[in-house]
Amino acid sequence: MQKDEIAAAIEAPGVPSEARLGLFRLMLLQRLTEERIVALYRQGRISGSVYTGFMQEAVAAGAGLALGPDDVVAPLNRELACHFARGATVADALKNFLGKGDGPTFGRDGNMHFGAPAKGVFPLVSMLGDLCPVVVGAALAFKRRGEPRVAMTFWGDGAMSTGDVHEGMNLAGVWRVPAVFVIQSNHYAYSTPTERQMVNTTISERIEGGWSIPCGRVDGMDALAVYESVHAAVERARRGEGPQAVEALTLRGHGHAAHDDARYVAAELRARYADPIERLAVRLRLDGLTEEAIDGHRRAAADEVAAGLAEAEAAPAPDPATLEEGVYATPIGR
Amino acid sequence: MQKDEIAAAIEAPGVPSEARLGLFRLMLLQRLTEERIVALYRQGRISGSVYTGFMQEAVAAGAGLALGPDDVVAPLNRELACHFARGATVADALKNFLGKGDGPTFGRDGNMHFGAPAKGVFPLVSMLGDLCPVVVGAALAFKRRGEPRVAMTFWGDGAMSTGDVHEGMNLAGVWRVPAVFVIQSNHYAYSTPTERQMVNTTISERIEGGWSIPCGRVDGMDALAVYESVHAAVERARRGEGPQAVEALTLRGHGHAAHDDARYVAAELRARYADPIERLAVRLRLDGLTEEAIDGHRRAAADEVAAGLAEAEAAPAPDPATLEEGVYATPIGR
Amino acid sequence: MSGEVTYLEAIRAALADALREDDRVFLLGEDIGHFGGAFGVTKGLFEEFGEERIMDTPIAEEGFVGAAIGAAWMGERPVVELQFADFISCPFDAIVTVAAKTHWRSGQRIPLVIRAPFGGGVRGGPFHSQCPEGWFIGQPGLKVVCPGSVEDAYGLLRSAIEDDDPVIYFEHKALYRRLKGKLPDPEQRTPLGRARVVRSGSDATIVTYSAGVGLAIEAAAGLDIEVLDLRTVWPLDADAVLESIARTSKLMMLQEATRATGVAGQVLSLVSREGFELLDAPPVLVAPPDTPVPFAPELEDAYQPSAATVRQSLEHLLAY
Amino acid sequence: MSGEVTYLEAIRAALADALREDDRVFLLGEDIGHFGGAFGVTKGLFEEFGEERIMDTPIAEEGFVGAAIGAAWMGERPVVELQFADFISCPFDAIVTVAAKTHWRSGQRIPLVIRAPFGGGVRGGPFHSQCPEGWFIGQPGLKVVCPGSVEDAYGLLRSAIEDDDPVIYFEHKALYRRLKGKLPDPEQRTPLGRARVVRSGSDATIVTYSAGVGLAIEAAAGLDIEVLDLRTVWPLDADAVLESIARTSKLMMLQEATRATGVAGQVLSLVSREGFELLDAPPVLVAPPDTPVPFAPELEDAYQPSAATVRQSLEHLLAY
Ligand SMILES: Cc1ncc(C[n+]2csc(CCOP(=O)(O)OP(=O)(O)O)c2C)c(N)n1
Ligand SMILES: Cc1ncc(C[n+]2csc(CCOP(=O)(O)OP(=O)(O)O)c2C)c(N)n1
Ligand SMILES: [Mg+2]
Ligand SMILES: [Mg+2]
Repeated sequence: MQKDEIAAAIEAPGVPSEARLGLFRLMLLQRLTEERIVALYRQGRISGSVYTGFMQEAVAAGAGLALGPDDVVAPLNRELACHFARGATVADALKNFLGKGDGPTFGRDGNMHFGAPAKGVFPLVSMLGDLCPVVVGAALAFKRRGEPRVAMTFWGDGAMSTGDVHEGMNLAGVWRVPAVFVIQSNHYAYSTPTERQMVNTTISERIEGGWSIPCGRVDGMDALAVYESVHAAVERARRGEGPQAVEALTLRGHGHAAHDDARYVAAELRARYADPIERLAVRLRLDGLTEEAIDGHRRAAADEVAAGLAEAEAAPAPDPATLEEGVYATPIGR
Repeated sequence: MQKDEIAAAIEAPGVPSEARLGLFRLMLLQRLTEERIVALYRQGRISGSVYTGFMQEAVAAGAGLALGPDDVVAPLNRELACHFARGATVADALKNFLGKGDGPTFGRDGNMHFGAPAKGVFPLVSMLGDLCPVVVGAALAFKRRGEPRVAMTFWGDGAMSTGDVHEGMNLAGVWRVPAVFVIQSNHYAYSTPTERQMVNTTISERIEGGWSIPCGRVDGMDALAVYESVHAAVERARRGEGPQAVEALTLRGHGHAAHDDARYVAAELRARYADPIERLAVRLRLDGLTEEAIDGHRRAAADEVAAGLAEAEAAPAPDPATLEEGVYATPIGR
Repeated sequence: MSGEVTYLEAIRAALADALREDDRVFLLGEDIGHFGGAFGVTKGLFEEFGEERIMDTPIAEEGFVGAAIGAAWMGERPVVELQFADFISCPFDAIVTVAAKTHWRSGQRIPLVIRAPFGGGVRGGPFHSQCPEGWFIGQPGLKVVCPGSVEDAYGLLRSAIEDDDPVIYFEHKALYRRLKGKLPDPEQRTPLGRARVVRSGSDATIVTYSAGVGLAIEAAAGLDIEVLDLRTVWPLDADAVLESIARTSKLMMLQEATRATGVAGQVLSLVSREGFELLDAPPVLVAPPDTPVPFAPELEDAYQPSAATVRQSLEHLLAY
Repeated sequence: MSGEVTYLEAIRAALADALREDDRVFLLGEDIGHFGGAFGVTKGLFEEFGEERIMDTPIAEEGFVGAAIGAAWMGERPVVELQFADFISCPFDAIVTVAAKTHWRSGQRIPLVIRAPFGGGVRGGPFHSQCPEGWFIGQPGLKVVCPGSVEDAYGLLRSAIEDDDPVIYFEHKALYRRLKGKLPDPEQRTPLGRARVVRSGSDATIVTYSAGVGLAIEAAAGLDIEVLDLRTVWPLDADAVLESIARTSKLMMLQEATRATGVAGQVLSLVSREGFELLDAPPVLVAPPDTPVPFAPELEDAYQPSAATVRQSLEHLLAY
């Protein structure tokens, strides 16, 4: 697709230019980091599997940037930009994919399974749905202590079918805690289309009707729209209006994981989802940014990724002597 | 409350007189059997705990009788009349409460935890929510085989918060199977009022909005209304219209279990729920039944319960020598 | 409270003292507020501490255990009550996936206690009598404790609440009112991971825990038998087991969990490998058969180890 | 298919043959339809049998395992695929509460198979490498099988599908393409509950299962070692274990599950009690440490038992 065919992101006059550029940077960082990850995986330098959020960067960046400094979040597999928004470096992420000993999980876990919980980012667990109640509990702690903080998590159309999101959303509602749920409604769970997962595929309607949680629906390919909508939800939650949700419509650009060519996605569906990064670029041009300035941001992101990669590659592998460490905060027994 | 203060059950001209009398009998059987159960428990002749459906008999009877001969059902704790509607005898029920060796669970399980699965009644498990997916699977079998049969289960406002009912309802919807869900919306889960369990306490709205399952709302103290509404739901399911639900508004007449005096239930709330049996009796009188005829039905039920009790009491205790039997259909190992 | 208390009251006292001493502590579970819990353990706490700290939950064990993990992440010290330990199959995933593995994966502490009333003898049938501790024994990242005395009911709960790892605290329903003892001192702590010789002896060791402790003592009356109360069943206090059998050379493992579950496998595995030369006789396992817990008194009585069956096995063991 | 097949193809063949021979058999799981499953096990089945028999499910393991139980109640023979065995923590309750206990409680048969791809060596990290069989070992009412050969991959699955009890079938991801063998005959069945001596020997017995079988054979090269493949890990074929150690007098238990989980506790418990006089040396346990499965190759390689570590322990054992 030609750049000039891509519609501009919405005008969103309320979004300050700092945030606009921040979104652009975060999305680029995710895109370029994931490109490196896929390349490293193809070269056999990353083991196991890799999951990317290619083409879903607007949701990850928009939601991540919508959080306030003391807020907390549990990102999923598609939300690398959210980690970056919360202060993770490119090196942090790459160290985790490369299984480095000084990475965020010390080489114990891989790919997107990392966080910085002490800084408010909970490490992803694979079991879909599990993190919904966890952020509800974090939000409960904020409410109990009267702290004006918000806890956020994400899930996909697929995870919407898990018992955990039901229990979590219901608890959030009845406890009226400041939790924000961002739904990556991307037409598929792995190979399974949304229509084979639920009757009404308009998830926002389900969330409002089933759990009485206000749920906006937003174009997930438009970073400014996501940011505006999630930011408003975050602030409502912060003001004590109880849990909030946003359904972002999007589409995975890659397969479910590295081995999946996603042949099951119809070309005409693909055609409906243009590159969110280029879409924001069009808006930035309309905002008055020069092509040079935009390229400068692209280069800066590329440099940041290159530096992060160099740092991550230079990092030490984990020491097998540490194999039995870390299981307990306070070990007992022997 | 005086009998003449009790409003009549709805006219329900479409409900044949056989069904009207059937409902009356089933409700009386549940009431009188449970009275025996409570007495036996007080005398220390029933061990463990006992749960009754006192004052919820209209739902149990109405839903149970709405099923066709080849349909299947998984009743819960409040639905003794549903067991009777499906062919269980008073003796079957009492043997289970008394832990008799030739009872439906051979003395292995107690109280309402029994069924006759070979005859289409699944034995209750305690873990709330678990049976929802089970009946959905039974309904799936009917759909796969093209059989015009329906699978039903019940749950309360409390169990509505479990992940299992979410997963089960969603599967029922997306698979479009002939499952019918009857919700005993009785204001409390144990001591916890519905408002502390969910935001929107109109469960029928939640079920329609969250899971796109048609859900009527019916006066659960009116056996004819329950029967009509559930019967219509069952027939819609049978016709291939997918899963159906009915929310029945009711109130437990006893505590949660024998030890619970239910002091937490406000007297004014209690006053809103008149005896469903007497309510049907008023309608039967309006239908033209004489007082003598009605009393005849009462006596017949009392006789049936007395005979069942005699049979159950005479039944043998389980033989401890059978302790290790029955775990497997085909034992292996040693 | 002062003077004699029951096991149940000791649990309540531990909760109350922890709530008083530490603002981060709060309780959540079904019907634990004004109702005081299915067994009355939390009775009175709602009145003293209010609904922010004694929280009734909807019926959503996976959800509220998950939420407790999230609150623990934020530095709170939640104590969850399950209405019956049997229902721990419902939040199983939140426990083994999130609570157990988060510290190892990230260094984040999850100070969480799950109280689970377990055990039989109350005619509860297969869903209200189970001893599900075996599901968690061996799980890296979890700690599992089972008090068998009033003192430990208090002391283990205080230690569990103060511990920085997730702890499952199995309290025995049949001991709630049966066991009585001195009201533990507010300073009383039972160290996690430490077994205790509750009765010394030299002819054999009974390794047990929870309701097994009283049973072992009863069955051993008049004999020269050592009774080791594991107290923490995972991770195991292996040294205490080995030390005791080094003294006695004979071992009986007694548990209320079915033969092939519970702690027996761990203890016998340990002893077979590291106590091979210490034992003079094959170890004996006294436990219910591998069936669910039956309801009818005739069956449950046959199912449960009794002082008589323990005594009989003990005599066999001594005669070897 | 004919001639040589992989372990994975043998599983697929067993499914296809069962689907062909018995209308009651159908498969359900995530992405098993046109996509053919995360590992491609069901590839081609959707095309042959259609969506009524190869059903894609929403992500709701507790729900679709529950639904499979309901279908089994109605006389169907559902075969569930979990995308990874690790996710078996999610439908744990449906398995242990409903599937396991229904026959005992009511006489109703629940012929259900749950296929669960387990095991490490694929750099899957803590949530895609676990060996969770220990959670189910000892559970009354469940059967648990773990094929370690192409023949048993086919034969155990056919037997499991034809069995009237719920069976959990753990298939090892690392064996999917590594093991090759003759395409099993459609009549081939591996009896449930029967271990098999896959290599005879007289100096020691290695009791193992699944990927441990190949590892044991490799490590035993040149030594006079018996290798016993348990195949069914619950209920255990106790006699086969005891008979083998009666011949060899030495025992190594080898498993990929962590030391304090898996089958080891049961086997060592059995042997300590009933094989006390048969053993000439303390039994040896070779298994990963009690930690989650690490992702980084350097760590996972140290975590997993290898031919070298097994060999070393074996030599120690022989030298005792
Ligand atoms: C409980 C559970 N079941 C299955 C899986 C395997 N799995 C991982 S991602 C995925 C699809 C998720 O779909 P969705 O929630 O829509 O997220 P998306 O991948 O589209 O971002 C599946 C089935 C899992 N991780 N957890
Ligand atoms: C998973 C699970 N958690 C807790 C319980 C304990 N319990 C049994 S009945 C009940 C209350 C149920 O309330 P509701 O669903 O409204 O049914 P009702 O008793 O009002 O008929 C509770 C908490 C249980 N049986 N299962
Ligand atoms: Mg999706
Ligand atoms: Mg209720």
